[in-house]
Amino acid sequence: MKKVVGVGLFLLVWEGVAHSGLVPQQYFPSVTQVALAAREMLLSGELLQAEGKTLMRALIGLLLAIGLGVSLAMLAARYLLLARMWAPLVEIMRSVPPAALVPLGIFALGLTPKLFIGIVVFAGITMVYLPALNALINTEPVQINAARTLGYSRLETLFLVRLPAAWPEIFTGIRVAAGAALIASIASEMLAGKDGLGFLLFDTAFSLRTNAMFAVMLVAALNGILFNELVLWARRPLAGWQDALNHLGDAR
Amino acid sequence: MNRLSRLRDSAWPGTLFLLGLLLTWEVAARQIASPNFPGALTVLSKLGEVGPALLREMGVTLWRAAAGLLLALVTMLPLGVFIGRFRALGDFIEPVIDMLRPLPPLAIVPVAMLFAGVGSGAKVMVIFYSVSFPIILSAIDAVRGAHPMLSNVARSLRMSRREIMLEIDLPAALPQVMVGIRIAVALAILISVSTEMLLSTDGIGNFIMRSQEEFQIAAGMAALIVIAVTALIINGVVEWIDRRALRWHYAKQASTTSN
Amino acid sequence: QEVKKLRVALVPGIGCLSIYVAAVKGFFKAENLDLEEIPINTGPGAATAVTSNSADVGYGGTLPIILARSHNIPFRFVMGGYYEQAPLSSDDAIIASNKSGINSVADLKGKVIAVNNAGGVNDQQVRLKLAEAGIPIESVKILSVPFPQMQAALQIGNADAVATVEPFRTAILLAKLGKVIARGYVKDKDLTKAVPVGVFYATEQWINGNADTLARLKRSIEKANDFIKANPAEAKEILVQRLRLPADVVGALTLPPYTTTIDPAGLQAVMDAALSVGFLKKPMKAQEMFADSK
Amino acid sequence: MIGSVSLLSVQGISKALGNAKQSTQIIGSVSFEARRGEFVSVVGPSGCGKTTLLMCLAGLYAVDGGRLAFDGKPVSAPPQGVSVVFQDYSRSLLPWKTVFDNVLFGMKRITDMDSIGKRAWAAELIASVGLKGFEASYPWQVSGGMQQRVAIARGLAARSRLLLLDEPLAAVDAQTRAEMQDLLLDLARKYDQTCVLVTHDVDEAVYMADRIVVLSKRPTTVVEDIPVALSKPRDQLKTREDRTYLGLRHEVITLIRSMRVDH
Amino acid sequence: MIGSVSLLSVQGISKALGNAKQSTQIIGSVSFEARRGEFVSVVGPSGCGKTTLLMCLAGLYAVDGGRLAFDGKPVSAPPQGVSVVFQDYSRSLLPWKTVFDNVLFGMKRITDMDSIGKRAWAAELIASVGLKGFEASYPWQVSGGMQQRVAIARGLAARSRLLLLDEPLAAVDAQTRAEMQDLLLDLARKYDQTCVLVTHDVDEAVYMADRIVVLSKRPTTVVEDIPVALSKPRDQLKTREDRTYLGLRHEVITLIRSMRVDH
Ligand SMILES: Nc1ncnc2c1ncn2[C@@H]1O[C@H](COP(=O)(O)OP(=O)(O)OP(=O)(O)O)[C@@H](O)[C@H]1O
Ligand SMILES: Nc1ncnc2c1ncn2[C@@H]1O[C@H](COP(=O)(O)OP(=O)(O)OP(=O)(O)O)[C@@H](O)[C@H]1O
Ligand SMILES: [Mg+2]
Ligand SMILES: [Mg+2]
Repeated sequence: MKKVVGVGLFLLVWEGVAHSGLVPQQYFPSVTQVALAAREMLLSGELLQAEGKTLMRALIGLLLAIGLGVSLAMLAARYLLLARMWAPLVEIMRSVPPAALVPLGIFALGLTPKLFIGIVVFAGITMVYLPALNALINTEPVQINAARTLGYSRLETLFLVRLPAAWPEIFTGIRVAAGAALIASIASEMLAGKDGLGFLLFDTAFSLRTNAMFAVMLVAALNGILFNELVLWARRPLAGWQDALNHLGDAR
Repeated sequence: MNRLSRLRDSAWPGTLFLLGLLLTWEVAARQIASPNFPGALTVLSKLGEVGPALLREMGVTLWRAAAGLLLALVTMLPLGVFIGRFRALGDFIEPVIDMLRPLPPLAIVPVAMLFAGVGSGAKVMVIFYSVSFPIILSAIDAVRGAHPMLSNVARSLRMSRREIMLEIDLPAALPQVMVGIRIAVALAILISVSTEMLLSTDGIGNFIMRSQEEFQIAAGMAALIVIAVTALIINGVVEWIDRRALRWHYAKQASTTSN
Repeated sequence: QEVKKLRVALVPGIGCLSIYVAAVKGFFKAENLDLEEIPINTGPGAATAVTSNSADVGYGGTLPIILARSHNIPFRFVMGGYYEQAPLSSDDAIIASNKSGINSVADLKGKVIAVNNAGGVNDQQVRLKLAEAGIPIESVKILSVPFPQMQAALQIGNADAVATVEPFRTAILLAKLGKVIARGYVKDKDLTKAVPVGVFYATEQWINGNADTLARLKRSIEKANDFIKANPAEAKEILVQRLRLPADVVGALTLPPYTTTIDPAGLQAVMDAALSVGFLKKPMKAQEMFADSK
Repeated sequence: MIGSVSLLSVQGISKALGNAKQSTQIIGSVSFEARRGEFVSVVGPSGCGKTTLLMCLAGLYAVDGGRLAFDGKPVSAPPQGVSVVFQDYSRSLLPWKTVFDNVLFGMKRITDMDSIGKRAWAAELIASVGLKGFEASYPWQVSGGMQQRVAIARGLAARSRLLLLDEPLAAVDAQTRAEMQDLLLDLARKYDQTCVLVTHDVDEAVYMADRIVVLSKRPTTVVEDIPVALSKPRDQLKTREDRTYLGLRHEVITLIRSMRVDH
Repeated sequence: MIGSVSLLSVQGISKALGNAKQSTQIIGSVSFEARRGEFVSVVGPSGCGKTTLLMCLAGLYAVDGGRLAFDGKPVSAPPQGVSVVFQDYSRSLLPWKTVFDNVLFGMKRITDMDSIGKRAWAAELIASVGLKGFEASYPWQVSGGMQQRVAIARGLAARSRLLLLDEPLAAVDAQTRAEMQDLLLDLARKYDQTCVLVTHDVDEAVYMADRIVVLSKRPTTVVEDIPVALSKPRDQLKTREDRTYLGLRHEVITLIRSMRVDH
């Protein structure tokens, strides 16, 4: 409910800015104009089709990024030599814009779904890996000590103590990565796609359909909320305990 | 010897690993032998040729990245702590953050241009926009995830909300927020380059764009190498600052960790 | 005659009308060509798709392919797409806003000019025209603004002039925001030549192995070109449908001449222009784009 | 010494913990008064709700029912002039501050002292809890008992009118414990402080108190409110051999035994 | 009951803490033996190095010098068959596991029991530490004393041959404390466990022990290694009134007094 209010306020501000005359409405349409354009695109089916494509790519890429990021972080936390080994690569990967890699990507992966998913994974993986590694090596030492003396091997400690303790922080990473995954799928579609929201964004811009372009952006924005709900839903069983612990302090 | 300092103390494995990658690259390029995929040696010799120009462009890129990052740090860090502390507020603001997050920088460029013009302002705004999210999200989550005990202490000392946020929430959250900041730093460079590829006439992103337009693939890769090296250096600096600012945290982790 | 599959990487735009018409009118099918359009939004992207075998044939701007060839990417032109020729047609223009008070290229001194992307064909155009007017490039401020945002940039005043292409050119002119002060990707003296703007290209290797497919492609495109010439109104209608462009803009713009032939003189003019502003590093002969390289 | 005015007035307060779906009544109904300068010991079985009670007194938890007043004013937020030493001492110290700065941190709200005075007072306190030489250590660099003493020093630093102590000496050795007890009594007298001490050590409860509040198991109520008729100042040897002392000790132990949480 | 074989052999071990730049000698030189089934109490002033010693015994800290053997084998990593109840009980529990699961977590090494047996044993332990009804609570939902008892239950769950207890009863009330003491003694006898108990409560140290190791202040050394000639089983009333008991108590207190950390 509160979420709806927040989004409503946001739309209200948008509407206000659009009517303020700060920028000609032709270039920055009002919410109502955008809604009309969205309705039309919905009816024609092009919006839903593009949305499905983009969501699928982002979701598969995100899941892969999470799986890989967490696994690699666990591997790195267990064998610190590995962490040190690929640390520079991680740093490099984080600053290289995927857009610069699109030509190389097309060359290596072809114009296949692999390309888009590959770019999404590339954009998201370090955002999962870094917080995960940080959380995995910063576990409460007393808990590690307890597990060690209770007979848990380092590997078991990793899975049974470090990982559960790290989930809350890992999920922060996943939240950031979820946004990055959506961005990456749209951006790659803008650069090299023939479908999806990214392509539609480009297409609407190049066919001078400003209202439609904003409608696509609105849909992209709503995906953010959708993905975040997904992340929160997945978070509950793994890191929900932390919220409850935290509510202890909310006694007032 | 503890895990953290062991993690940081040697550059050898990383260097060897990178060299290994370069080697693999060179071998692969020779195997494939395509003008689309020049080898490491070709790219490195190209780097020697265009290096000075690249460094100049990198300077421009970094300047904008730094401006956007700084802006994000000074606004989003406090805002994140604020939202983290006042859950009710987060309920309203977070959905808006979530909405704004998935908009690709490329897509907000037109909007940014409408409001911030077409100069550096628009680019800095886009960088600011993009790097805000890792900072604010990690701040929100870190503050929320902190054990309520310290907040009890602060409240019993009758600290004001502002003081609690500044003197308790922020330092307590910093070890986790630092990871968000590290992500943001790299992202700032990335976005700076990306926006330049799209709407700039200078900066290393523009250089890459030109190289792509002109099919100077080796030159484009040389630019990527410059970005990579810069990223490594900057990350080194950030880590150094991190270790200074959070000396207590690393010492604590080190001192209480078992053998 | 068996059905041949053909993948064409293209940068969507007005230049693609022949392909759209051939598809809509079933000219490809008539040649037993199963043609798949692969839209890619940048010229280099489309070219990479061709070199990496994600597409068989590319269709896009002339200049990027010339540059690719000059960097030893084994591209060859397969046939022409469309061209511009003064005074008959023009696809591109430098437009100055009304409020800037600019009347000619010479007035650009000290002004702000927007190009689509630095290093692209628009950038080359601006540099070429400034050089011809004797204005040093340093005396103007060149900005990079994507085509769709140029109109806003002109109106809001972020730029005094823009180097743009169709359909944005017509849209700006329709909105009465400015006037054309220069045109063409070649030197003014070459404007009267038939300057190829859009071309079909492929790798040498592919061309050598697919002569038959290429012949079918050529025949169907030629049929389409004839159709466009004969039914401009219906062709425009197809353009509106395929590119979802506003009908008034399409109605107002002049369709460029679509042809499968490439005038070597026009092509040479493009190469010379690129060389004169330094985009091309060494002189090239038009013939190189047709002959096998060693 | 003890004024007749009630500084802290607890009248039938109750408190449940948990969330909306599932909440447990922790404090059934608790009433007692603490006059100015009075030292009240609170004893009760483990898990009965002593910590919860102290959190309410500190204004950190809102009470569900009853009336709670400090210095005549109802408590709705942490009131001025109340310090708390938390049971979870190790978590209550700021890990990024040294021992010295943690103690200094306790003086946040002190206005009648300049920075030099504060530093001197902090140094004095640290010395009197036996941590001289550890000023520059971080909390996680000192032992459990030492951490607990840092927490005490921080609690004492503010010279608050009301001091709430939640098992403040649970982790220190017997000898130090005795010294700390006397330190607390000393300072309380010197600064006219009212204290509420939660402790599981009956000897300590009797030794320190002017009054002992014995709590029942959860949901907790006051079983007995016993005045301690022992002269002040107390003495570790003499007081503990005093007849009255032994009698009270016996009484309290018997009371607690009688209400063991069954299992 | 007590075997003559030394299960734990500590010979002149030393340990410094801190980093390379600045390290402090915590354990000077400590030697003692614990035979199978023996109960050793360790007492010493706060901050002397008891926790550090226990961490060494548990194989969690590597000793700098001396020889440390468990069951004849040198200790270099946490050895099989050693359980620890940590002083920092609240942090040692896993916050994402319920009380029940935390106790179950302690049974990793138990192989001769199926999952049903383990669950029954966990339930039994939880009941015997007085936490019946709190199985489904999370550690942070129960009081300090209850958390400490969860930690004890977890430590007991493994039925290890050597049990290291770091002030395991510091946060529970007197009555529960007595019961827990007897529980520990009972189980130790039943499962033939050797125990090393760090405590600051001299009464407890004497009551529980077959031998008391008195440590000096930092850098710590063994001041006295006192055998306790009290019959077993012990009894909370009888043993504590025993002459020998009182004599030992006196001896230990005197020893500790004599070496207060000066300030
Ligand atoms: N990381 C560290 N660096 C330097 N000194 C440390 C560190 N950790 C602990 N110490 C010191 O080691 C000494 C012994 O600590 P330890 O925790 O073993 O004491 P303890 O005997 O268990 O005390 P207590 O009874 O208070 O728990 C203390 O004086 C403490 O200051
Ligand atoms: N968040 C919570 N939800 C439900 N019950 C809680 C919560 N927090 C505490 N409790 C319960 O409240 C009761 C009282 O806890 P409290 O910490 O006040 O006890 P205490 O008297 O201080 O015990 P101790 O002497 O062991 O510290 C305990 O039984 C505990 O299980
Ligand atoms: Mg308590
Ligand atoms: Mg200790």
